[in-house]
Order: sequence, then structure tokens, then C-alpha cells
Amino acid sequence: MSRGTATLRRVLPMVGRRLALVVPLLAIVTLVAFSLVFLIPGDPAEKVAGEGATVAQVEAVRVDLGLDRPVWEQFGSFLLGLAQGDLGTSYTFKTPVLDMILARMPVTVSLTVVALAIALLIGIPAGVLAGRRAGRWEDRAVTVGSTIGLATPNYVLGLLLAMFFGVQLGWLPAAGYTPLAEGWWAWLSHLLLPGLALGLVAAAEIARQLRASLASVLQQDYVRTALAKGMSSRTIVWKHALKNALMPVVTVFGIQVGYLLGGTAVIETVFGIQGLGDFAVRAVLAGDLPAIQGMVVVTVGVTVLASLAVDLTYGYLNPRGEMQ
Amino acid sequence: APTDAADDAAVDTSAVLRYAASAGVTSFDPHKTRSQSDFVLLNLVYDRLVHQDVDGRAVPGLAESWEFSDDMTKLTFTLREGLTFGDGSPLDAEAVKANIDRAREPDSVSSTQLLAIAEVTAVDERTVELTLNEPGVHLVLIFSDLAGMIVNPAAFADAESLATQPDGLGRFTLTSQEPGSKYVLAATEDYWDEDALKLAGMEVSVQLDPQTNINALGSGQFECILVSPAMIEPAKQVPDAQVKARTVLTQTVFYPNQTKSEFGDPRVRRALNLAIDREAVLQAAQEGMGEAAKGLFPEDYYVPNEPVADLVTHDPDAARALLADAGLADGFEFTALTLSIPQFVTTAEVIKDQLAEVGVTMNIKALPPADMGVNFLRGEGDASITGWTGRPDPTMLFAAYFDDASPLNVSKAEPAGFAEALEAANAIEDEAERGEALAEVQRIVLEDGGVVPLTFNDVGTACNNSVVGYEPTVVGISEFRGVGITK
Amino acid sequence: MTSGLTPEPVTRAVDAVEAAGAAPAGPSKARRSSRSPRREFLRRVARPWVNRFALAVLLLWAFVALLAPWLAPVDPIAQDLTARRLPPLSDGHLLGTDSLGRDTLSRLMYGARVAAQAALTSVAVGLLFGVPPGLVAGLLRGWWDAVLSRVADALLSFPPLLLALAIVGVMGPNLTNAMLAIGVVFVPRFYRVTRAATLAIREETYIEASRSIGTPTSWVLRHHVVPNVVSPLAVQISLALGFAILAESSLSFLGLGVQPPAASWGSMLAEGRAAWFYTSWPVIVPAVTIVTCVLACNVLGDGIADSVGRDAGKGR
Amino acid sequence: MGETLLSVKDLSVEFRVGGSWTPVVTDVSFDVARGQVVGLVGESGSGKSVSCFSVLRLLDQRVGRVARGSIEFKGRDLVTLDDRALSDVRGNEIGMIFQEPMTSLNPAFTVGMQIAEVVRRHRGGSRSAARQRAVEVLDMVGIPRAAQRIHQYPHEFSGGMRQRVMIAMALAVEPDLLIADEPTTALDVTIQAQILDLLREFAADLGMGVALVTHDLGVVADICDDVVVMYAGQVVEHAECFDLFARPRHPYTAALMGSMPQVDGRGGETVIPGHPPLPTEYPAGCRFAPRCAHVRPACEAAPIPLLPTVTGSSRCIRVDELALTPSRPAAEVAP
Amino acid sequence: MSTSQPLLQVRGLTVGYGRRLGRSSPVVRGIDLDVQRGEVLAIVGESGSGKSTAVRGIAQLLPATAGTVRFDGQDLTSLSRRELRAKRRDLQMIFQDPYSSLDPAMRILDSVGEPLRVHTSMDARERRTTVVEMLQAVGLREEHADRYPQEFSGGQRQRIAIARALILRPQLLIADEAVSALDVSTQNQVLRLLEDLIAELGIACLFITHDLGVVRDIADRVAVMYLGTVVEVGPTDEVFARPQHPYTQALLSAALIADPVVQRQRRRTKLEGDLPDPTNPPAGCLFHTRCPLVVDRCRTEVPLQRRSGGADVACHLVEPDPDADHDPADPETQETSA
Ligand SMILES: Nc1ncnc2c1ncn2[C@@H]1O[C@H](COP(=O)(O)OP(=O)(O)OP(=O)(O)O)[C@@H](O)[C@H]1O
Ligand SMILES: Nc1ncnc2c1ncn2[C@@H]1O[C@H](COP(=O)(O)OP(=O)(O)OP(=O)(O)O)[C@@H](O)[C@H]1O
Ligand SMILES: [Mg+2]
Ligand SMILES: [Mg+2]
Ligand code: NI
Repeated sequence: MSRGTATLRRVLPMVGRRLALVVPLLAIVTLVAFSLVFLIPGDPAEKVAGEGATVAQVEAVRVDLGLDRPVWEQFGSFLLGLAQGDLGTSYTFKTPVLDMILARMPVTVSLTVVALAIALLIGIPAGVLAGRRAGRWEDRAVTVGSTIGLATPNYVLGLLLAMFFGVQLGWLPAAGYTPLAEGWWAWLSHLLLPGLALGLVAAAEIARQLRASLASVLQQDYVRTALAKGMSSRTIVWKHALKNALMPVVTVFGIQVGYLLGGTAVIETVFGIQGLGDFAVRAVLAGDLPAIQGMVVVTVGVTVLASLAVDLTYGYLNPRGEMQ
Repeated sequence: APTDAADDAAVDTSAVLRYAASAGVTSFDPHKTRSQSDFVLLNLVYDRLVHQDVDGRAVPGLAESWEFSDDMTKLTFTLREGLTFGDGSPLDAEAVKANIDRAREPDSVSSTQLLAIAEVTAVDERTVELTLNEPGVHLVLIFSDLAGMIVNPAAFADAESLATQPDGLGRFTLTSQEPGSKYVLAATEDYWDEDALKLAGMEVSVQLDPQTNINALGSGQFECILVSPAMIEPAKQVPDAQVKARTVLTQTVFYPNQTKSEFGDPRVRRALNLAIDREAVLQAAQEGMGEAAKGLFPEDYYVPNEPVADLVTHDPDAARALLADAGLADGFEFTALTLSIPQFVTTAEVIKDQLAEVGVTMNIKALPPADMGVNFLRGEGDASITGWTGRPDPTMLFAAYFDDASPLNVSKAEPAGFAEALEAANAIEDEAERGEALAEVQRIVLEDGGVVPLTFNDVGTACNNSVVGYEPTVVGISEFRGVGITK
Repeated sequence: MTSGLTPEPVTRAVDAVEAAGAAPAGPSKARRSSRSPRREFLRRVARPWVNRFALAVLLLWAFVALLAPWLAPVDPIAQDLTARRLPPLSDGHLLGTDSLGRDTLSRLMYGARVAAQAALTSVAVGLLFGVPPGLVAGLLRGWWDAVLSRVADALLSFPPLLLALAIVGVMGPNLTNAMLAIGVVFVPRFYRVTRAATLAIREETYIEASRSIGTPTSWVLRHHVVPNVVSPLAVQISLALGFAILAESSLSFLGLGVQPPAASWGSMLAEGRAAWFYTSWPVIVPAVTIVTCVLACNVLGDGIADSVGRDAGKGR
Repeated sequence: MGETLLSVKDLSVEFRVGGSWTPVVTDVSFDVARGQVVGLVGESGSGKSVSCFSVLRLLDQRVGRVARGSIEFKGRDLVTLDDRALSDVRGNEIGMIFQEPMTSLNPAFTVGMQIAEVVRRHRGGSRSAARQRAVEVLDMVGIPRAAQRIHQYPHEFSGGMRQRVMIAMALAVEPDLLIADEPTTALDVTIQAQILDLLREFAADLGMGVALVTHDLGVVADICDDVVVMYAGQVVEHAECFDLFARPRHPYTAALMGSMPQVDGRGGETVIPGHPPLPTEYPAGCRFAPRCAHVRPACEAAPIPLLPTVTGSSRCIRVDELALTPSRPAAEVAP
Repeated sequence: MSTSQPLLQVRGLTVGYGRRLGRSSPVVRGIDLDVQRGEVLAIVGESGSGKSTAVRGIAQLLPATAGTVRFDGQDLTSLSRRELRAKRRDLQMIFQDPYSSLDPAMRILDSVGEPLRVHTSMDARERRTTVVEMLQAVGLREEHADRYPQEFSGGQRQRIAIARALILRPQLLIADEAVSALDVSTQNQVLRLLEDLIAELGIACLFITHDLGVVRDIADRVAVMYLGTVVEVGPTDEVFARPQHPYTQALLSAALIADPVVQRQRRRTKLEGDLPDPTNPPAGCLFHTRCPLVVDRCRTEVPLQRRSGGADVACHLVEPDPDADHDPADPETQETSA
């Protein structure tokens, strides 16, 4: 039995169990998403028909949207559509919601990836530094920085970054998005500022968590064992301690994915990036129910996938194979 | 024609203009769309029978010319020759008839504007004759709006795909889109009006946030951005960019629902007209960019405001007297809906403050644009503080809000003598004379206190210096005719 | 065997102990008087100056929120179009004015009411719907736990701001809906903390000890579980207050929170942003306020977590 | 006995308690020679672990420091050795095993990797050679199917097995000295017996010196050659094993023996009143005086020096006049 | 009621921990125990042998899957919740961990007084008096009543736990490793206190420990547990002097005596390997995998308890006394003899 297969043997049943949990979870999520219908005050058909529509026009719209059918039937077709990858048609833009979401997906995925990369690139070294030097000035600096970072609304951060680096200094574009196909720098340069605005908060959280867990891991008996074995402190920190210390951080990371996705709503608006967050705000402002529902289902799906990935990482890091 | 026409030699005909607009397209079907703001994009892909110059006067579009019969019972359009749709089918009288008939169907957004038409006949290949059942001078400019957009009749069969895929004769064709946020357009080859098209294409992005637009213009993401009054000053500070804006027909109004609160009494409505200091609103909400309303039309428009000068002015004492007269010396309380857009919120806040001076308490409820109008028309709120977009012909405005048959007329009430006065005005072709007649309609409306005009907006575009040929229009919608980008 | 309730003297045992010289006077570290763990805990929280400072900031804002009508120098919605966008320290306006000439300080004070209201209501919603199920799931385990935890997981996989956005988007923008929406975000989080704490406490020997003398479950819950769940919850509540303030300001920033002309810190920011090109004060003042306030909540949360122990403050 | 490997002299260790440095261990001295098992006994908090950790400088330097004394290992003073050289001594010439087998192994790495790591660190060689060595030593400490078990993680081992893994890890590079901090305290008696047998074997066969920390006089009686009894941070008695049990020369040692119930029925009759003092409240004179049945006013007057005895020393001023005797078997017990 | 009727009579008690999916795996398998009034019975065994589980089963803190627990003439397993709660006042417990067995949020007064609040109708003042008297009985002072557990050392906490367990004058005290966590000198203090108190009050005691020295010190009789079963039970002196079960022998031989002269001459019965997984035990005699004396029969046949030399031993190799007239495993015999 090699180590690789051993790891696989450990992780695979976890994936199975995890997937088994995902099914009821998604069921509840779809139910919640669908129930948004009931929260709407007033008549969605009227809204869709638009300002100044006649009664006949409203009725036509109602039939058109299937809002005249009984609720359970609507839910049935909602589920059926979902099963076939159909999220319905946007009220406002008369376009399949899925198409609209898919078109914007690369944008938000790019933004989130850049933000996460920034979060990791800043968060992990900062957290390690602080955890290693717990109680010293490096630790204090990181702690103060991350605490302030966590308290700063990302839109304020975005605003300041855009004004300063985008407009004042003109170093980076203050708005917009360019697909990766048009060159990686064009792509990245557009995402750096919003990515920073989003990622710094996540970096702060990661640094904080890592600091705390590393500091406590470094107090563990097995670190003392490693020291007594004659291991160098670099090996101890980056190998022995970090693998253990990353466990809670990985969980935090998973949660951050959700926060980042939510954060895109504001950041994309501030940076004029037309991704999913921007789409969500538009859908909300327009009261475009299918779009809102679609957004909810898709983002939750992404979050669930992210947490699945987190669990797998967790499984790798933690041989006990427990889930959080 | 554009005044500072671009020097052809300097213009880069392979350039693409990136423009930040404020709204996307809800439907590419001009007859079935429900949103006035769709016009911005639709006019790029559809030509209309009649076009407008920057001052809002009718100029030939797909129709080379038009004329009324002497007795005002017939309007005849002569079509431009040799134009074909994308599938090769020609632009002929039958096609135009099919379009107008479709625009008159009850579920069309323009149907109420076209009630004057009794029948449409295709006389020959190039001649379309409209039989009218009432005077129809206003129809000419109505055909420069959504109603005049000509769609390939072949597309009517599949209305659903028309909603997302335009099929017209405009300057541009849609090559790709992210509905609601981005539209990529390519210039039509051999477009009939060479002077109007100097670009290889346009990219229209829909931005939610005006602030972002200025940042983006500054850091070079757009060539042009739409600017609203409050953004004009800031936009002027963007280096290497210039703002071209003018006072347009688009206005902010206070529109009471006469069936609610105390607004059934015309004295109360007139009192509100007198209670408001429009100059203050202009300063606070629009940074002074625009005009304080003296009527339903801006100062230099052909409809004179003098006849209503005493109705639309700031006179709190007179307002209080009127209220006392109506038995409301102690004031009253009501709720106004407004759009959750900073300019409107500020307007509402200022008005709330001013009404308090005459003892009237106004509560504000700000709603997103998608909800506000619908909710107001359903009967929520007692009044709305909203924007009325500029319409090519004054008749369209009057008919929309004061004709008791209009769905936009929230009170379903019509001032006495309104219909007659409007019909009279629509029988006059001469602009100055017609202006006088329309002023009479305006007097009837404001005497009744049907609306409280507040301010006119300065609207236009901020473009970077490479953009030439842009002129703001009085209607307030940028058509980008003749705009180019220098090499 | 005697079954009387009056205790018999157990003298021999006492003698034995006394003879053995045991019974030291309490712990060797001499303490003057004995503090309850709650008091001891609060004392520990209040010891570091940052925590005290954070507490002071929050109390100050709570005080301001409570007494805004009396403290505010002028009416927060009173306009003065002749005094627009004054910088701080202008005549009569300590923190300047906004685009309508309204006093920023007064608006900030009334904004504190909105923030406090939003934070308290949403946390209350979260506690009301999160804590009891958490106790039930943690104490009873089994089916209850399985079902409730699945629901919580589902709620938890909604990105928080997005969930709030969706609820507000559908139900319409106003402060009540915004607060409810944020409260819904807290429900699964409070549930998890409560459940985890309950599960941990459930395993404590003192629970078994209490059951072994024949106490009913409701007694155990009231006297042993709830008091010990309070501290880990306190951490969460503190962090949640901070998040609620942030979330409310975000929603108000997007125009989905309070209705004008009422002031909220988020809407002040949005208004200030529109005036950014004229002056930056209307942005800076509310931004700094939000940051310090949230900072105070987070610092306090960390402080409580440190005092509770290493593992209590997880799950943010 | 062979040459002296480790010589701890007058070791004093301080900890930072509430901002000031408090001495926790004072003037501890002992020697360990090749093949010798030296026991350090004492109650919880008496400073046994602290003394051991000081040898390899494993104390957290932010809270603890060696204030005085020297720790000579094969002629080098470990207190002043530079970090690089010290880490070459750690795990290589001096191996260490700890009290808590459950937490002393890194849960995130396989057992094999953790053993191989120390081999590669100090002996170099290929990965597979190191792994081979890991299998060997695991086999040596009596773990069945060692070749398979090196792929397992610590949590898959029982407490006794983990302690054996720890021993294997310490022995993988055949150190000259093994410091074992209460290696059997957390284990059952049957497992304890196995571990003690292992240690005995290695001390005898490899000529390894062992410093064995324990609080259990039974363990001392079973395996130690020399015994150091600690109380409140001090060495109170130092003696050869048989001599210590035959005739304890410090009241604390005697009381300890008398208070531990034994399977043969002896012990348990002495109750030592009170409890050991905390470092912050060490008495000025004899630290055991407040609990001592033989206390005299002179005991509390001034610090008591270590006084020489036949096989060692005792920190009691009445060492010569007191005739302390351990209890005798009270009942029959299976042999 | 006859005097020979034991206070506690456990027959065939089987206890396990419920698994998530409804499957309960027994950890304690069909044990029989008797505790007479005023007697101290010790249970010894290695870690994981099921001592605590057995006690939890006896105290009805875990549901028994089989067997009966007769306490003072009543079968606890058949009582309703309410009846059981009332019965608990006569059956009190002390736990191993002095640090987690007292609620940190409760004053000592409330912790020690909790049994009074549950089982009596005393008012606050009476309760206080009672608690203070009891605290004094365990060597603490009145002012300690208003403190919190954190302020006490392990030994003091264990005294508090004893006070709490004895405040209702129970008939049976169950002490689960009550002194294991304490330091040598403290352990002996608490042990002596406990011994005096139970003697004074005439309480029977079920004393769980893994320390054979302590067993010899305090217990009248001892039961040795291995892998969830009782392998040998008998008078302490008898079992220690002449252990009959190979496991008992091994256990005793592994115990160290603090006297090098004696200790280094003792023979050690070496046990190989660890305790098998208690939820998946070997067939036949549970000890056969580690038994040095194993014979074929052990691998298949479960040995029954037999009386031999004053003890009851579950081993095939032990010859029963010829005059042993009853089988303690059979409740019928027990009942009829009474
Ligand atoms: N990190 C530390 N900070 C402060 N004091 C400490 C620290 N570590 C140990 N001490 C103190 O040093 C003294 C000796 O502790 P040490 O761990 O050496 O005792 P020990 O004899 O090993 O006890 P045990 O049998 O419990 O392991 C104790 O009083 C303890 O309180
Ligand atoms: N709550 C529990 N859930 C599942 N299994 C348990 C639980 N508690 C104990 N066990 C298992 O039951 C078996 C017996 O445990 P028990 O605690 O009764 O042993 P013990 O003899 O008291 O040991 P120790 O001396 O360590 O206290 C062990 O294998 C243990 O793993
Ligand atoms: Mg120690
Ligand atoms: Mg136990
Ligand atoms: Ni009887």
C-alpha cells in the first residue's frame, strides 16, 4: 500500500459522504430559492408588464410567465427546468437566465480567483509571520492591520483604490474588464484593483486565523518533539506546523469564497465590472425574479463546490478524516 | 447635420467607440418593448421613417419626404429608394405598412400614440398613405420615435427572437451582447447616409454607477460616457476629456395622484406649484446644471411658457392662501414615491423641506426604477417625484399624462377642454403657430394643477478629446450620428 | 439506615482531615473575595486597554444612538442650501455639511440609531431562530440534529450579502427588510455555535454528574447548559454586531436600506460619494465612523474569545 | 558504570510569572553515565520536566530561561552552545521521549515519515534507506507488521503503541543519552511493564544513558540505578536506588513512600498534609518544612544546603539524627 | 428482607454506545456484580476495559441493552423516569476528572446544594446550612461555599465532589476513578477522607480504579474487568494473594512495588499486544489473544464464572471448588437462596 492510495482511500469515502450531504442541501436551497416567489409583495406580472400596461397586457404576461398556474405546478416546472439546466427566462431581458449567468461567469470567476490569490499571497505569509513571532511587534503589526482590514467595508476600500491608483496616479484601470483572451496583462490589470478591494479583507481574515492557529500549533507537544529531533525551525514552521495550522484556515477559506461572491455585488458595481455580482444587483433592482432565483441557485452551487474542495483539502491535511 | 463636422481625413474609420450608457435593452422589438430607455440602443440598429436634428426638428429618415393633405385627413410618406434588409428583402411600402399596423396593435407600446391613424395604405412601392381620423401633425415626430422604427417584416413571425435579435436598417448591426450589460455593434456596410456613420462599430456598456463612469473615462475604458447633471462638473475635471451637454426636454416633475390624499382639489395642486422654489432644487439636486422649470418646456423651446408664468412660480404666501381656501390651513400629510437615484432622492428631500414651509408634510419612499412607476400606477403613494423623458413631440407628453385614456395617467382624469385644445394644436403645421396652440394646452393642464414641473436637466456626453462630431440633442438622447474618432 | 434530612455530624471525618492538617484556606494564590465566573470573565475581557477602548467606543455610540434626539446639535434633515458641503470645523457644523447643507454630525448621530437598530434587531432575529434549535440539536442529537443541521448548512451556503440582497430585492427595500435579511444570515451561524457549545458541554462530566443525581433535562438545560453557552455566543454576537453594521451600510449604500431623508451611515457614504468630486469629507466621515465602530465590535469579539479560550470564537 | 555523559550542575531555571522572573527550579545537579538509568522523582510541579527540557533548551524562551548553572554533555556546555550545533545534538546524541504519547506525535504525518525524517536529518541517506530504518526500529520496539504500519497516522495507534513509536524515533539514530519524561504515566500497568523492559534493554545493550523522569516510586524501584528526588524545584535527596529505599534520608522521601499504597498492602498509612507550594510562594528555609512531621525551628530559618550521605546527599539538616524507615509489606501478594 | 440480600445486584448487564445508524455495539457484556451494604467493591481493569461504561449502565446514565440492576430491591432498568429520578438520591457518584465534574458557572454552594434542590424541599437557608456542614465534613470551610470551582485545586475539588455525593446520605456511592487524577500526596488525603466517611455513614461503595495499590488499600472485594467482562471477582486479599485468572495474574505481576529488593525479584507475566477493539472482540474467551496459557478450548468456548477459593473466576483452566453449590451468574439461584 503506497501513501498515495492510502490518502485516496481515506479521502474517497469522505467525498461520497459529502456528496450524500449535498443532495438534501441543494434540495433545501432550491426550495428556498423558489420560495422567494412568496416574498414578493404585489404582482410580478404587473411589474414585468411594465409601467402603463393595460389589464389585458398584464394578463397576457401572467399567462406567458406561467404565473396563473397553481404554485405546486410552478415549483414542479421550476425543478424540472433546473434538472435540465434551465433557470428560466429573465423578466426584464427576455433571455434565458442561465445564458446570462454563464456569459458573466468568467468575469466573476476571474475576479474571485484574483481576489483569492491576493488573499492567499498576502494572508499566508502575514499569518505565518505573526504566528511565528506571536507577541512581538511583527505580530502586533499584522494583528492591527488585519483587524482594521476586517472592519473596512470593501466598497470603501474599492472607492479609495479606484480614486488613488486608478484616477489620481493612473497606474491601473479604475473600471471595466477585459477577457483573458485579449492578453493576460490587460486581464490582470483590470482585476488588480477590484481584486485588492475584495481580497484584502479575505487576506485579513486568513492572516488572523493562520496566526491564531499557528501560534497554538507551535505550542503543541509535537512541535516540541520535532525540536527535540533536531529539526530546523524553518522545517518545523513550514512543514510540521503549517500543515496542521492550515486546517482551520482552509475552513475559513471556504467561508471566504461565499463572502467574496457576496462582496462582488458591491465591488463590481463600484468598478463597473459586468459580472455576476453586478448582475445580482441589477436583478434585485429590477425585481427580476427568475434572475434572482438563478443567481441564488448558481452562487450556492459554486459555494457548495468550493466547500467540497475545502473538505477534500481538509481531508488531505487531516488524516483523521473528520469533517468540520 | 452636425455643426463641428469631423474632418474626414483625420477620422479613423476603423475605430470602435466605447460608450457607457445607463440602461440596457429590455427588448429589440421596437413595437413590443415596454421601456422608453430602450430607444438609445434601438436607434443604433433601427432607422426610423423620420429622423431628428439636434434641435428636435424632423428631418428625412427612411422616408425622403412627407406631406399632409390640405384638409389634414391624409399623411403621405415617400420612401428612400434602394434600401434592403439583411435578408435582401427591399424596404417598400408594404413593409412600412406592416410595421405601422403592427405598431398600432393594442399590445404595442406606441398604439396609444397612433390613435389618429384610421388606416394605412401602400399606394405604390415607395408611397405609404395614412388616413387620419383627426389632425395629425404630431405623427411626424412620433414616427421619429419607437413607432417609426422599421423592422424587417420577416422577423414578425418569430417575435420572441426579435426581442433579442434586432433586424432593421440602422447604422449598426448587433454582433454580440450580454443582455443588460454589454452590446457590441458593427457598422453597417454601405449605409445610406455616409455623413452619419464614421465608426467601425460601437460597444455600449451599461453602467450602474455614474461615479464609476467618470473613473473609467479617466482611466481610458470608454471614449464617451453619458453624463447626468450632477456628473457634469466632475466630468469636466477629467483630463483630456470634454463635456458636451445642453438643457434637454427631460424633466423632473412632481406628479400627484388626484384620487388620493388631498389632491382631488385643484386648489391644493395649484398651491403645490406655488410652494416650490425650483431654483433651490436645481442647485441642490443638479448642481445648477439645467433649468428651473417655468412650464413644461425649457426656455428656448418653441412652446412659450409666458402664459403659465403666474402658475409656475415660487410664492409661498399665495400657496398658503390657496391651501387655506381649500380648508387646509393646517396643512396635510402625504407620501411621495421617488426613484432610488441620488438626483431624485435629493430632489424629494429638498421638496419635502420646502413643503414643510407651507405646512404640508411629505413622506418619501424611494424605490428602484423598475418598481416605482408600476407601484405608483397601481395606487401606491399619493404622488411621485419622477423623471419624464424628453419626447420628440409635445403632444406625446400631454397625451401620455393627461389624456384620461392613457395608462400612464394615474388619476384617469382629464382637464376640461384639454382634448379640444390638443386637437387644434395638431392641426397646425407651422411651428410658431403650433407653439402658441400648444401653450394653450399647457395652460389648461397647469391651471388644473395636473403636474408640478420642477427642473429640466442638462444631459449630454463626456467624451475624450479624440471624439469628434458629437452634439447633444434637445430631446436628450444621444444618437451619435456623424460621430468619429480621430486617428 | 437513617433517612432523615438533618445531617448527622460527621465528626470523625472532620477530625481525620484536621489531623491530617488539610483544608488549606482556598487556593494557594490568596484572593480577597470570590468572583463569579461571569464577573471574572468580564474582568478579563476588560483588562487589555484595546478591549476597554473598544467597549468605550461601542458604549459611546450606543449612548449617542439612544440620545440622538437630545444630543444632535440640529435637526438631521434640516437643509441649508446656502451652506452645502462645508468642511469639518465650519461655523456651527463640527463635522461639516453634506450636499444639502445638512449637519453631518447630527446625521451621524441619527445614523447611529439606524446602525444600532439594524444591528440589534438582526442579532435578535439570529438569536431567536438560531439559539433554541442549536440547544435542541446539541442536547438531543439524533434526528433533530440531522434535520436542523442540514437546514443550517443550506442557509450557510448562501453567500451572506447575496442572501440579504435577494431578500431585500424581493421583499422591497426598507430598513425592516434589510434587518430581517441580515438576521437570516446570522441564524445558521448562531445555530452552529450554540450546537457546538452544547455538544461540548454535553460531554462535560458536570452534566453527567448533574444527571446522576436525578435532575430533569429542563433543569440541566437551564442551570448548566445555557450559562455555559453564553460566553462562546458572546463572541459571535459581538462579531455579528460588527457584521450587521457593515451589512446594513452596504445595503444602504446600494440604496436598499433606510429611506431618505433619514440618515444611515451607508446612505451617507453613498451620498457623499456622489459629491466626491467636490469634497471628500462626506465620504471620509461616515467611512471612518463605520470602520471604527466595526473595528470596536471585532476587537471586543476577539477580546471575549481570548477570555473564553482558544476554541470559542470559531466559525465566523 | 561507564563514563559520565551528562553532568548537570547547579541548574536554576526561571519563568516569567506576571511580568517578573520567578525561579522555578533551583540548584539542580545530577549526572548520567553510559548504561546508567537515573531516576528523577517528585510530585507534579516539582520541576522534573523543566529540568529535562533545559538540557536540550526546549523551554519557550519567551517565558522560561536558564538563569544559572551548566549542563555539560560529553564535555560541551549545552547552555552556551550555538543553535546550529545544538540542533545537531538534539535527536542525534540525545534523544527525548515525552509524557503525553497522544499529543507528542504530529497528527498530520505518517509515523514512518516522522521516524525517517530524523534519520535523514542526522544520518543523511536516501528516502528509502531512511524508511527502511524506520521499519527496523519499529520492529525493534515490538510493533507488529512494521512495514505496513509506517504508512499509518498516529491516530491509528493506541497510546502504548504511540509511546513505542516515540521510543523508536528517539532510538533510530542510536543516541548516547535518552531523556524520558514520564514515558509511562499515561499508560496502563501492563503496557508500562513493556515500555520499562524496552528501556532497560536499550540501556544495557546499547550502553545508553537514561534520565528517567517519573512520579512513581515503583518505576524507580524497578529500573533505576541512581535516584534524584525533587520537591518544589529542588533536589531534596540523591541516592543509589537500593540505598534510597532501604533507608530514605529525607523526610519527604520517606513520607512519599509511606503515602503510596502498594499492592502488597504497605503504604497508604502516611498522610502528607497540605500540598506543594507554588514557585511564587516557596518558603525561605526548607521548602518541605510546612508539611514535615519532623520540622524544627531551624528548618525554616535559612535555605538548607545539600548534605552528603553515604551514597548521595540530602537536603535535610536533621539527616544524621532522623532514623527514617520505609514501611514493610503488610499482606501477601502473588510473586 | 433478608440481610444477605445485596444492596446492589447486577445481573447480565450489557451496555453499549449507540452509533449514528442505530447499531449499538456493546462495550460491556453481561456482567454480574453484587455489592453488600457497607462494603467497598473495587473494579479494576485496563483503560478501555469498560469500567466507566459499566458504571454508567448501573447508574442508568446509559440504557442497558440487557440485564437487570437491582438496587435496594428494585430493578432500576424497569423504573419510569420519574421513579428513577427519585431513586437516584440513594445512589450517588463521583467522577474522575476533578476539573470538569463541577460546573464552572456555579458556586460551590449551588453545586453541592443541587441534590438538595432536586430531592428535598429545603429553603435556601436550610440548604446553606446543610451544605456548609457537609463542606466542613470534607475539610473545607464555610467561606468556600461562595467560591467557584476554578479557585480550587484538584484535591479540593474532589473533596467538593465527595461532599456533593454524600450530602443526601445515599446508600451507595459510585466513585469512578475518584483519585486517579490526583497527585501522590493528595491522592492519599482524599482516599483517607473517603474511607472515613463511608465507614462513618455505613455507605456501600463501588470504587473504580486502575491502580492496584489503591484497590488493596481500600476495597473489601475486587472485580477485575477485561474487555467488558468481569474475569475474576473475590475478596481483595484472596485475589491479590492468589490470583487465579491469567489476566489477573498478569495484571498483578505488572504492578510495581516501591521496593527494589522485592520488585527486582518478582516474576513478570508478559502480556503481548494491546487490548483488542472492544466493539469487535475475539471469539471464545476474550482474553485468549493475549493469554500466555491459552489452550484450544479458549478460542471457541466462552468460559463461565466458577467459584474457586473464595473468588469467582471466568477461566477454563480454573477448577471450580467441589462444594460450590451455586452459580452466581444465575439469578434464580440467588433469589431462592435469599
Ligand atoms: N510555561 C511555564 N510558565 C510558567 N511556569 C511554568 C511553565 N512551565 C512550568 N512551569 C512551572 O514550573 C514548575 C515545574 O513544572 P514541571 O513541568 O517541571 O513539573 P513536573 O515535575 O514535570 O510536573 P508533572 O509531574 O506534572 O509533569 C511548576 O510549578 C510549573 O507551574
Ligand atoms: N461516549 C462513547 N461513545 C462510544 N464509545 C465509547 C464512549 N465512551 C467510551 N467508549 C468506548 O467504550 C470502551 C470502554 O470505555 P470505558 O470508558 O468504559 O473504559 P474504562 O475502563 O472506563 O477506561 P478508562 O480507564 O480509560 O476510563 C472503550 O473502547 C471506549 O472507546
Ligand atoms: Mg512533567
Ligand atoms: Mg473510565
Ligand atoms: Ni431476603
